[in-house]
Amino acid sequence: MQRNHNHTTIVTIEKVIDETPTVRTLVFSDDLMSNVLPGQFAMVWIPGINELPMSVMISNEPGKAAFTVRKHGPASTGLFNIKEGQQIGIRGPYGNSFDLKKGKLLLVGGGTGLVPMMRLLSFVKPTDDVTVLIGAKSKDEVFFEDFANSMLEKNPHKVLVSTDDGSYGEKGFVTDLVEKLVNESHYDGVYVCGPEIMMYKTVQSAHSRGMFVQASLERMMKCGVGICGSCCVGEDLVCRDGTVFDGEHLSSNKEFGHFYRNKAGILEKY
Amino acid sequence: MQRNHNHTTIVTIEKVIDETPTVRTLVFSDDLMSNVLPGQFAMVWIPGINELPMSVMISNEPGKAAFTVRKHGPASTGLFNIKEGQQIGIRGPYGNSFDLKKGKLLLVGGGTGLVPMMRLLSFVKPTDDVTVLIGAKSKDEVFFEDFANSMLEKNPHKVLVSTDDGSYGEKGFVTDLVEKLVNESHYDGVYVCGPEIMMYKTVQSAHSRGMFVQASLERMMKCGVGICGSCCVGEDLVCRDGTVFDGEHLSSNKEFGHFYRNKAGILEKY
Amino acid sequence: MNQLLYSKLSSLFKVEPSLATSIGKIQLDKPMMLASGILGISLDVFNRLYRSGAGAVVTKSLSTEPWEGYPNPTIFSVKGGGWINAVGLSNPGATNFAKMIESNQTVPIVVSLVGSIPEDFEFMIKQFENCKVTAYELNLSCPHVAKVGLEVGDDPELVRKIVTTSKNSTDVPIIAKVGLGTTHYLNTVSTAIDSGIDAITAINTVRAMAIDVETQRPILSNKFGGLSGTPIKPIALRCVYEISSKYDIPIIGCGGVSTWEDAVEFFLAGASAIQLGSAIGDNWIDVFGEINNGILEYMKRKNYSSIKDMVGLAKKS
Amino acid sequence: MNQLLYSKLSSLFKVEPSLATSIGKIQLDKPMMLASGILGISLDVFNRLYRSGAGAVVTKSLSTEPWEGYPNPTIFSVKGGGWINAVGLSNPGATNFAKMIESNQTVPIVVSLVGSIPEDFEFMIKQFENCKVTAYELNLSCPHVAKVGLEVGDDPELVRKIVTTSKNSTDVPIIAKVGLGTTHYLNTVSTAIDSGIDAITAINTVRAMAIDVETQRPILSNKFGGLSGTPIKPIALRCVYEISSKYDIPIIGCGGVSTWEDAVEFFLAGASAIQLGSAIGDNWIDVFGEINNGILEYMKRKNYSSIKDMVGLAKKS
Ligand SMILES: Cc1cc2nc3c(=O)[nH]c(=O)nc-3n(C[C@H](O)[C@H](O)[C@H](O)COP(=O)(O)OP(=O)(O)OC[C@H]3O[C@@H](n4cnc5c(N)ncnc54)[C@H](O)[C@@H]3O)c2cc1C
Ligand SMILES: Cc1cc2nc3c(=O)[nH]c(=O)nc-3n(C[C@H](O)[C@H](O)[C@H](O)COP(=O)(O)OP(=O)(O)OC[C@H]3O[C@@H](n4cnc5c(N)ncnc54)[C@H](O)[C@@H]3O)c2cc1C
Ligand SMILES: Cc1cc2nc3c(=O)[nH]c(=O)nc-3n(C[C@H](O)[C@H](O)[C@H](O)COP(=O)(O)O)c2cc1C
Ligand SMILES: Cc1cc2nc3c(=O)[nH]c(=O)nc-3n(C[C@H](O)[C@H](O)[C@H](O)COP(=O)(O)O)c2cc1C
Ligand code: FES
Ligand code: FES
Repeated sequence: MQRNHNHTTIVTIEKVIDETPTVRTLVFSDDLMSNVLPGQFAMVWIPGINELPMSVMISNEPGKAAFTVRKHGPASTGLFNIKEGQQIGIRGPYGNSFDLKKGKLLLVGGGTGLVPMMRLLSFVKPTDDVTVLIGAKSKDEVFFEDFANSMLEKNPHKVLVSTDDGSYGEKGFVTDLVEKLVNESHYDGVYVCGPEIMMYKTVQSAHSRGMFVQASLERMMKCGVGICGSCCVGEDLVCRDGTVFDGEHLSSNKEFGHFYRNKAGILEKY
Repeated sequence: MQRNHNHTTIVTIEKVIDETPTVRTLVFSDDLMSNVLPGQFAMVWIPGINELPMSVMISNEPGKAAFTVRKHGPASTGLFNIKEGQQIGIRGPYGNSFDLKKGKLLLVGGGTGLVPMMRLLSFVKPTDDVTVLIGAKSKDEVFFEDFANSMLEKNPHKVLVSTDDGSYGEKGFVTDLVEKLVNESHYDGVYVCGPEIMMYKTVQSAHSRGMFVQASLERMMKCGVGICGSCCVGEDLVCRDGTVFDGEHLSSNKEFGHFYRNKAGILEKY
Repeated sequence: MNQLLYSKLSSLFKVEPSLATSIGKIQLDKPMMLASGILGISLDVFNRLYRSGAGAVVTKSLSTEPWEGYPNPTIFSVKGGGWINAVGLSNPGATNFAKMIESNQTVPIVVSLVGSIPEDFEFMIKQFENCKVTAYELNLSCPHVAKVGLEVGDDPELVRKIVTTSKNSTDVPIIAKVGLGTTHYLNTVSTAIDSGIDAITAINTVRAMAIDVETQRPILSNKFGGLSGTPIKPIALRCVYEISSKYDIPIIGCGGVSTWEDAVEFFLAGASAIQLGSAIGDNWIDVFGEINNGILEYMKRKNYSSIKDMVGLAKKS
Repeated sequence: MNQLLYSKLSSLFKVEPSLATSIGKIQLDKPMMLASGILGISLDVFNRLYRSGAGAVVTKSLSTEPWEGYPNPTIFSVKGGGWINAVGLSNPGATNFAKMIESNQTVPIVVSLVGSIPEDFEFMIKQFENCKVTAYELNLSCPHVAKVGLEVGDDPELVRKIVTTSKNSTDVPIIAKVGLGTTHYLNTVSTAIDSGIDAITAINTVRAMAIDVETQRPILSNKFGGLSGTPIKPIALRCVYEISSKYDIPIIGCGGVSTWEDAVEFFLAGASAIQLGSAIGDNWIDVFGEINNGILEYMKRKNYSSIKDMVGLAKKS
């Protein structure tokens, strides 16, 4: 019988990789999750602690998938602290995925927003010319740089890093780098995932120049299936209509880039 | 989506055929029911009246099936009185089916017990030598004689009728005729459906001579799916293990031919 | 009029059936409503649901203050179908919410309220003075939050006071939403009717739970939650039938509706309108349009010109 | 003993897990029981079920006199899974039934009884004096027959008298079967415990109905019936968890069990044994063997030597 993706499945963490002092990748075996599309996410149950939406990270090994989690509040810290051999529950995959164009591509990721970008890289054609921008606060928060390079071995490509404090790569916000690049040349597709303000500026930069741009949004999620309403952005439900939205669509959404809803559902300013 | 055979489906009666003053055939369209195996039955809901187990009768037209009902108590009379254009509910098919042998075959039917026999006829090979025995109380209770003959056009065959009062065909009980026939020659398969005493004697006659014999049993039925228990005969549940049982199996069943259970589940003698 | 004659006449005049319905004084263009707690926190989403064919939307149950609700997991998908949720009535609070919907002129909004004492309801209704509210729905039946919901619905004296106070606070129709609690829900219905309620919504979720066999823990953070969706449909239908057989009160059926057949079953049992929630998790928002179309086809086939032609028909047999 | 050490030891000694369980004084070789009303009218069938892996069989609920039950349709298959039945407690009566099982020495038989007054139960228990009876189960929870079942279970004074009288009539353990009625089932549990009951079975079917949209009639001849099978599992599980959290009484879980995972969920919630019925309609009698095997595999994997190792584990978290 085929697995209903809404039913919680228990998986065992087989490997834990430290990416930075606050970011870890947890690898597990699951056919369904190993084949998700870039932009899709899972609801991840940390037994006794919480359940969180997590983008599904790729793994080099077939039949395996991973989550790359940044230690933040109690829930993500709970996941961060899961040891090899421990069990978590997963359901999904949920959400739509990126529409991958051909040609000159720009991928922009900040923090764990790089996760869907890494999976997107696994779909690019050898003929695509790919630029990956990695934004971080400082040097020790940079990760997936090598991973991105290794995935693009066969492509004409660049992997650029910018840090807010200049401790590694270019100094400044990654969105300044985006603005510079889209000003210099046309991209056939721009893809971004990271902090909302970073996505907002990237979308603006690309969309205002008529480029095809997509962002993978994050919102408070409870159900993941479009019934609880907690993930709404304007009239869109991120879990079901997204997570990926076109720049065209986003530029008419009054909440994107400006407001999010807290756990009580009250609109708050970013 | 495939229909779950347990879900009640509403069908409209398209044609009503008077077989005898007390027996009618009601024809309706239903793919699932048009393809059932001989021996299988449906639970038939007469809205506002009752629900009854009914063998599924064949129809000449593709995609159609029928019930042939004898007017008896209130429930069967309710079905008997259904007019063209009226609706009934059906679920099923339920039960197993006859194991049709090749060669010289003997089919014995009494009353509406002829229904599974008619469907069985639609499966015989042109090379089979088929004898059909029809038992009835008197001349005006005989039906399906022509139907049986027409179905066997291409076969070496005989259709014999016996009436208890001798008003048509041979005089006497059909089971006497069975005894005579199995005494005279070997049959590769003997199949019987009708009043229990008729089935009991037929099974005895054939089984005692080492012939392969099968009977399709009738018992009080409520669920049809093997949970209510009302159709049990010894350790067998007619709706689920049957309705068709081998003579071999039946000869070790202490209730077959002797006892049935009433609506309260009390064993009563035939 | 004779049924045969009627059907001949109506096929002559080709009466186009109307989906409009009335629940007592409440008039809706379409009979399918969004149930409380489902997608119900933003006016933009309400507008979208309305365009998709919902005749009205019920808001999340609002409290006097904002509530965060329970931590995740708050929703569990049951193997046999349906969901168990313990969202914990998270909501922005009546005051914030009223501001959010002030600008609404288009969507028929039913404001769901939850509270512990009559004054809570009085206060909340006041917050909506400047809003176009189609009706209030008093949630007397949430099965998994202490001090409100069922703990209120199971106390007849409190029900009486809450309904009376709410009725005195506004001219807008007031609906009581009941469910299976620890006392007989028909007593709650009866008390609510005696206290002047305008309509009944039946039912809310049914208290339930799920345990993971590998980690050996209840899955929901609150342990207990409310079962919704297909599993509760036969139970909800029986409640609607029981209420409509016993009382003369407009009823909104709720619980496990996901197809037009389900909706028609509820009409036949005595409901004048229907709420759904869980079905959205399976069929997404299109479910409203699909069910509306199915009902229309059915009405054409049966020669009904309006929803009320079929309300309660199953009680005649 | 430390869990790690234990699992090391047990893998050394290869402890073969045992399916035996005890429900208070009731000892069973296997924890899966046939629920009342299912296939339960003949000793031959009981023997067959026992051979198929049922640890015990519960008879149909017996009354003082034979009952024919309701006319068909008595069973309806729900689109979303499960069944609604209104068999109407058809049964041959206690006296006839006792004769039928007199010869039994092999199968652990639990005799289910239904009645309106304490004397009914006293009379019926007397009929079984010459039979080997493993336990009696008092059906205080049939949701669709007047004057018995839930109408009894919802009356605490009557429950007290019935349990007391029954306990005084025999030394055989007595189980009370509860369900969702019009009062709080936990009150029934509490009264039954106070009156000396030996164990609780939870739950019975949940009152429900189905209407056919074409013919516009309730389908069951009795209109209302009881919902069983997968739809009620999350409700039954919550009841078992609630009872085991509140009272120190052996529990038999019942409602919607169809896989070994379901069974284990009930053990973790606090049940010492499990009854099933509806699953037979889908998976036939093999379901007992399949579930037993699944439980054994699970016990091996988790290093449990007996069922009681896992009873109630979900309450620890
Ligand atoms: C589609 C999607 C994909 C995500 N992918 C990743 C990923 O790959 N790696 C990663 O580290 N993080 C990811 N996140 C973010 C993650 O779900 C958490 O929001 C984050 O880890 C902080 O959680 P916390 O509870 O520890 O923090 P808290 O301190 O408890 O909360 C901080 C903030 O996190 C947000 N948050 C908390 N709970 C949730 C929730 N259930 N849903 C959404 N936001 C929540 C809220 O804005 C909250 O105010 C993703 C979020 C979404 C929506
Ligand atoms: C597998 C099977 C196939 C059948 N096929 C046919 C058929 O093709 N044509 C036909 O006319 N009849 C058929 N019957 C018999 C039919 O179901 C009824 O038993 C019969 O019509 C008399 O019903 P009644 O209620 O009108 O009679 P009543 O006078 O009410 O009852 C007379 C007797 O009929 C039997 N009976 C009543 N209800 C049921 C029931 N629900 N299930 C089984 N027996 C019942 C009982 O022995 C009862 O004592 C079949 C029965 C079974 C079990
Ligand atoms: C996620 C979720 C949240 C809910 N929140 C509320 C609520 O706030 N107030 C309320 O009265 N009912 C609430 N309910 C119950 C629904 O309104 C509805 O009564 C129930 O889900 C049955 O309908 P359904 O089967 O169509 O979902 C909620 C249900 C779900 C699934
Ligand atoms: C056809 C049928 C008949 C039943 N008859 C009885 C009965 O006589 N006495 C009783 O206590 N419960 C009766 N029940 C309820 C079952 O014993 C059981 O409590 C219920 O079906 C839930 O379990 P399940 O989901 O495994 O079927 C009956 C259930 C069904 C489906
Ligand atoms: S997370 Fe519940 S609607 Fe999106
Ligand atoms: S008819 Fe119910 S078990 Fe056979």
